Amino acid sequence: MDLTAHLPALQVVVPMLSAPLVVLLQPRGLAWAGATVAALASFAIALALTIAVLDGQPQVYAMGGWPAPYGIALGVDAFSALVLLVVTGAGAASLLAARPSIDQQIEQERQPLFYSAWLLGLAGLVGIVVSADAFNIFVFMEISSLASYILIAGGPDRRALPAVFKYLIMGTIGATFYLIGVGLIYMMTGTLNLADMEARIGDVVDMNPILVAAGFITIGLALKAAVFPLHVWLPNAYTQAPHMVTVFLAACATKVALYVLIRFDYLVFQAKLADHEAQFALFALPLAILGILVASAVAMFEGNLKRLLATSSVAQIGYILLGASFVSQAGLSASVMHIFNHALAKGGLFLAVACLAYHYRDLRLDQLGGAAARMPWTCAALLVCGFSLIGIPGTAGFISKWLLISAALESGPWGWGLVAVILVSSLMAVVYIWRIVEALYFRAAVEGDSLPAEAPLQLLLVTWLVALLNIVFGLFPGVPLELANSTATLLAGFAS
Amino acid sequence: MIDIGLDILSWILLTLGGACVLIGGIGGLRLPNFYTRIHAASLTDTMATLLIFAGMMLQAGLSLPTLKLLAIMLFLLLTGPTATYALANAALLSGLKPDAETVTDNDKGHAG
Amino acid sequence: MIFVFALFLLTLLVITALAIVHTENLFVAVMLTSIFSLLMAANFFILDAADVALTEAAVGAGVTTVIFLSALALTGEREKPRVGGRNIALVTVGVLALLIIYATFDKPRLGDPNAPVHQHVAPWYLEKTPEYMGFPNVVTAVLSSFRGYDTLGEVFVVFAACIGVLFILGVRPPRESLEPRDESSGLRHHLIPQVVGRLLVPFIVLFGLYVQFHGEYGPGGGFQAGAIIATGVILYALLEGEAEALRAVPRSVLLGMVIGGAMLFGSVGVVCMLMGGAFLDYSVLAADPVWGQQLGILIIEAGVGMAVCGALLSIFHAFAARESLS
Amino acid sequence: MKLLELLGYFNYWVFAIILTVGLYAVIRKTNLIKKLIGLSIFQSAVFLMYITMDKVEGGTAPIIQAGVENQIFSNPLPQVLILTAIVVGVSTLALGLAIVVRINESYGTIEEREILDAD
Repeated sequence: MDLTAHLPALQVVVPMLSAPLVVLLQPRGLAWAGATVAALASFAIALALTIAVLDGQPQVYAMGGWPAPYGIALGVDAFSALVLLVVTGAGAASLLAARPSIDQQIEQERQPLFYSAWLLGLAGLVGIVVSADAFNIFVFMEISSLASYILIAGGPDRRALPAVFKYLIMGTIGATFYLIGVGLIYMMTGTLNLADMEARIGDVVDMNPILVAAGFITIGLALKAAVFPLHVWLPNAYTQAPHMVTVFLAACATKVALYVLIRFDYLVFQAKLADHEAQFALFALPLAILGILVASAVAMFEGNLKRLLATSSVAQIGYILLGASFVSQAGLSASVMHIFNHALAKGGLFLAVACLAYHYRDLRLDQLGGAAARMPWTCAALLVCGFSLIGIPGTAGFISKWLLISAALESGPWGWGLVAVILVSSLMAVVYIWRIVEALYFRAAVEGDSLPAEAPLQLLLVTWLVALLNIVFGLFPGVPLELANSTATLLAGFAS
Repeated sequence: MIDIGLDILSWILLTLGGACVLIGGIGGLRLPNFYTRIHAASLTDTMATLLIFAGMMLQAGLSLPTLKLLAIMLFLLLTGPTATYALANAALLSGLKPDAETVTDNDKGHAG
Repeated sequence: MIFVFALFLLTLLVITALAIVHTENLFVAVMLTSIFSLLMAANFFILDAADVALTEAAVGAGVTTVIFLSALALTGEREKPRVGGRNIALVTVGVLALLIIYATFDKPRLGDPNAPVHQHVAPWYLEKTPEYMGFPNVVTAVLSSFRGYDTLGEVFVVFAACIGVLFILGVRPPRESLEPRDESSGLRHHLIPQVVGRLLVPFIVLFGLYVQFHGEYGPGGGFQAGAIIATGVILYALLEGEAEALRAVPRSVLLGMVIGGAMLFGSVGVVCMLMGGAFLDYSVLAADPVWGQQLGILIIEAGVGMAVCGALLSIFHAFAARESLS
Repeated sequence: MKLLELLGYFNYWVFAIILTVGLYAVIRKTNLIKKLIGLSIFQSAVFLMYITMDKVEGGTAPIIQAGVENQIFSNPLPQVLILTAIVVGVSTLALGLAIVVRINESYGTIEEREILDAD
């Protein structure tokens, strides 16, 4: 076997095995360098996998050489390739920029442990995405969760601790619910491999345990993904985390849980499950709409910049769920596209926040007056990503909003109502982004000097890179759109 | 004939051991205070264990399980009294007086 | 007969769980949790899961209790009663219970040989293990080879917990909480526990090693062995004081064990890849695939044992060292 | 084997009860350590569910003895999964307790109410 055949395994193994080594890199800055190299390598692997998938070769890998239902299989198709790009891209970009901000927030002697946890988080998320085995997903979910608890607990404020404790409790409940669901399915089908499960579930699909399992898995993963009423852990955790950790987690952590949710609901339970459509129409759709509206409304009145953006994440998760809940090809395509675009927009926004936070300790909006004069580049990048979040034409966010609206119109007689929801929430996004802009650009500095004092170049360059990507993918959405479309074909092909 | 004899002997031992457990249990519930109660509890650790294990060893005959049972019995005979000692010692250190007159029925922190 | 016993154990399990929730003394709750784990282990044994029973007894009843107690020593023992909010909790929980009981109605009953779990996948493991591995314990075979990747993931979960605890407790506690330290650490002044304990420690470690290397033939393996050896060292620490235990096995060695164990496991996988197999495909490690499997399993079990033992001890010491600071 | 049949469902019911008792403690208790204790009960219940399904009538632990023909073995797979899950559980617990210890140091309490009031 040549190296390319090993890519799916290497994707996980590279960051995972680098994590223990990073702990050993005690001298100043080395741990960061080691972690960044590993993250970049894993991004390169993700790119290579994506190219292979675009060539029409979904990758399958048998761990330990054991054939599929007996051993653990890894699989990379269009959907996983896209999510892999998001996860490894977020990991690599945030690590690249992380050093100045982390040096401010984490003591030097604790940094090797911190970066090691970061790599573990990356490995866990990547492991979930490439895995084709239900229990294996649980194991890697726990790796990534434990790593994110560690990362968030690194937050400088003491309020990080109760926030992370809440996350730990809710995350563990979510994972355990998922485990119960997997156990019930295993009980009825005798297999853990997702493809095999899908083949065998048809015979038992109307039995009580399978229906209950669908419930448990959906709720468990919804907890992990911070779907609307189960999102209560998210705003605090993201607000209190170290700034760069927020960049990383906000860009990809919840999306991986959504990825598993969509995979389970479409590939494993599929249309064969009784009331499959109803499950979406009655469960996911209202939650998505409520999530979008409530979270956007809350964000409009939020005073802390970081918390505002974290709350808006809950609304954005609602968009992704909304697209998936149409159970149509267009809806899925919009939803998958939004996973990609939201990662770009929110990642860029939080990067800009990290830049601001380099000089502003207090991130309440009324303390940020005059920031545009002091940090013009940072604020400009924030503006670009903000536009993308709203969905202004020419930015990446526009593409997915557009797809979502056209999918809503196709979805049936209620389509206009859904379009109204999307438009109203976009208006709300305009309001909260405007509040940020107003604070940065049009308010006088609270006190102190207003000399230009930009964030460190390392941080700023990565921020601008992401901001530019927002525009590039807004104008040329070719590759992600192609991946999203083939994902939709793949998923909807099963559902219909 | 010897087999039956051994069988009967082992059952006698097992029954006696069971009786010791029962007495220990009743004692733990009925005796008036902490120190007298651990007397009863330690009966379960020592006498009952010894009898039951001897009975089981007779049942198993000369084989590997007997050796294992012997090892477990030795382990229990070592740790049981030590645990009882540690318990009594901890109670003494925390200020509970070994006075036969005191009745501590409502030992604090009891689950009920 | 054994089923009557199982019935009894299960009932006891429920009672213990209720008692744990009911009591307001956290110390009592922790001790009851330990009993709960032990009952659970006995249940697992009745249900033919010897390996799991061993792990639950060592990890659940042993190590977990010690970690809980060392955390309790740093916080408080009493829980404050709470008023209100009961109904919401009861409703949530009630819905959950109904959901599960609803699910039981189509479940295959206990021990049904025609249940899907016994028809698909599992027979393959039972059939192929002697052929591919050449040793009798199927659980070890599945754990370390057929699903070795899960086990690798699990070692990294333990690794994550270890670095997490070190990272989180790596902050010095606030100065004002410093109090003169109680010098009578350990049980040094208590002759009987000390003598008995000293007698037992070597045997516990020996038993741990037996479990480690006998895992292919009987119940056991790296996890159980790591946990058992860790409890042996923790017992030593309780007897002689934490400083003495750290002198015997210093922190750096423990961290080295965790990193080394995880890397050992991972590098076996990489070596397999370099020798032309898939990741963790041990059969390429030797000319004879069966030997290769056995060699690979031996090494990775050693890695698992090292990592688990090192991680549990590092976690224990992180809490215990905290104790001496505050 | 009427008893076995009864026990077959009894195991699942015990699973349901322990699961709910654990979750109740997690939701209702405000003491953070008590929450973690509840969480560990909650996870233990799932272990019971998995192990229950591995049992086969007349089976023994899946350790193949040489020279014995026609043995029935219980299913090894759930056992492997639960071995993993047990260690995952204790890892989460250790991390949770470390956080609780830090909370106690910075807030001086481990009651959720008082922590919320403090900020």
